[in-house]
Amino acid sequence: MPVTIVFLLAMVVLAVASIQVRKAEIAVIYLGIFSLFNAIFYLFYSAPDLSLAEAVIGSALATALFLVAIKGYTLRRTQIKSEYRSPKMRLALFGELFWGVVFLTIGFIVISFYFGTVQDVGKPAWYHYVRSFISDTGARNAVTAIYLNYRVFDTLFEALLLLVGILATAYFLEWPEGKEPEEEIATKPDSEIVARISGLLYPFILLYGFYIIVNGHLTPGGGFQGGAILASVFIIRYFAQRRLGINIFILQRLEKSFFLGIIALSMLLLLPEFMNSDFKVFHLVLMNILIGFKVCCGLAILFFCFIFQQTKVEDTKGRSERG
Amino acid sequence: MAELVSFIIFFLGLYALVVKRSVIKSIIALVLMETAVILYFVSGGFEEGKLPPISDALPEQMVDPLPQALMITAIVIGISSTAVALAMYSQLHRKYGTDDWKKLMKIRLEEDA
Amino acid sequence: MSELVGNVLMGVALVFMTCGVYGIFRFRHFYLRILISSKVDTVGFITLTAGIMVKSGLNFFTLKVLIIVVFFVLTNPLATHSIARSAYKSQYPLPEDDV
Amino acid sequence: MIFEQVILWVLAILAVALTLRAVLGPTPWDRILGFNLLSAKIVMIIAICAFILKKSYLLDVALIYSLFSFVGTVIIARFVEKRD
Repeated sequence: MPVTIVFLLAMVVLAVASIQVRKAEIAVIYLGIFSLFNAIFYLFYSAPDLSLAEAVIGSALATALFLVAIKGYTLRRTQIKSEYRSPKMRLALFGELFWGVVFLTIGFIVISFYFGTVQDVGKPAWYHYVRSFISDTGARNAVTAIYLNYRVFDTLFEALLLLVGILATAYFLEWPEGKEPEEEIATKPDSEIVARISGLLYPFILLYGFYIIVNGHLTPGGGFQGGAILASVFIIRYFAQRRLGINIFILQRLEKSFFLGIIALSMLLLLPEFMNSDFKVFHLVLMNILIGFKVCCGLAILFFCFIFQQTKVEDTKGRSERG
Repeated sequence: MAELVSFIIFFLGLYALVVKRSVIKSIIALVLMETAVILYFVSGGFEEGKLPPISDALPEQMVDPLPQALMITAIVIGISSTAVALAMYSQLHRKYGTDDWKKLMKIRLEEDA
Repeated sequence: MSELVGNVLMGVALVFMTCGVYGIFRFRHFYLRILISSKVDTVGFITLTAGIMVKSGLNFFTLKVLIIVVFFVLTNPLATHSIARSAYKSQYPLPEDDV
Repeated sequence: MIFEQVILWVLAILAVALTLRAVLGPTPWDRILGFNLLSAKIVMIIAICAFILKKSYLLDVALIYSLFSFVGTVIIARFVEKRD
């Protein structure tokens, strides 16, 4: 539809703004709005699965990770302003302008090459997938059919990469060995109204996450999006509750065992006599549930790693100011 | 139109990656570039008037589901790589107390010498 | 008939929301802007979805729209409240008498 | 269907106006306000789009948008807050 031009223009404006603004917090807010526009654009381009994933990731989780990581580190505004007036900074601004012109030129050359040589090669894969995905896999959503049946190894490596990313994050943030982290995370509860109403909302959000996971092969959504919704319950809990009864080590073990389950279950695709038409749909639902739980554990671990790091930084700051 | 915009956003990200001296701006630039690539793939699989690939549409009316399935993978990998980058940034800032690539390089060189 | 009623409701909702956006730009102070957002926008949303519900008749679609409206009416004032609370806790000054 | 198309255009233009508020807004809280109102507009755009295409599964997307705009607003508001 022609409305998408408006969204594209807003996206370009927000990208420029988030690069050029000085304060990092504000750049992150711009990035959140950018990803909202991005997701609505995907929806208009007939990709509701992608739209769900981008909305879940971009506007809430990535924004939260950025904000927790830069909290307490942002420079004071006055300091930056006085830095901008010095002649050294003027030279730096001139350098920025120069590199901007260079990159505009390179981009223009690449675009002219692209639009000069693009050719239509047809869509044989599209024809095959769209014709036969219902009879081959039993799914009603072609995207789920592809990432859980035709190209399941992609999904396996994606899950592995998420696991490795989470392990690397926990490693870099120096998770304390042997201590019980649930004692360390002390939350500062939000206002009473938010706490009460989000307490009312938990069961519905959980129910909705399970609905998205289990219906992943029929409607847009699936394991990843539903798992992110379940992880958002943890995030809301952090803001609402006084005490978090969460043990991160148990979550990590659960994530690894869910990953093993995904590998074992996807190996069943190698046994064709086992996969009759009833079992295919059951297999899809089971895979979606496992992926959902794995992603839920993983994203919750990511969020709490950063939260733990931030509380540690605030503790050391307070100690150095006091002492 | 969408392809053009994805090129523009990609080169904006590349520009910020090269020019900007703040570490957090570099991570934001990485996110922008990744978004631009996803945008390009999605707009490449779409034609005007096509419907989402869900079975209540006719097969001839559906868009190409393959780029979408691949790009969901890309979004998941994007969030994990962003998280790793942010964790590294956090430790870097805690250790050296600055947000500037040039100052960081200077401090590291003095440490080595 | 239901077509006409739905169209009228949608048009009224558009007027509400345009007023809300105008107010976001017209008022000079943050707390007045946030008042606009918490009231006019919720009313606009309810009116627009009422128009959609009237136009589509009684079916599954209407039920889903109703769920969205209930969820939105629960959460939008809450989000606005948390923004205003955050501003107030950070010593954002309260407005003077002139508006 | 022309009337719905007009509503879609008007909502898109309102969304761009709110983006302007978010970009211009002098304080971080103005920007968060822009984010919140913008996500409400986008939920409406999805509802209208689902009505035009007569696809009820697009309303799932709208519900997730309203949920995650709420979560995102609460998160940003909490972390932008400067308490002493």
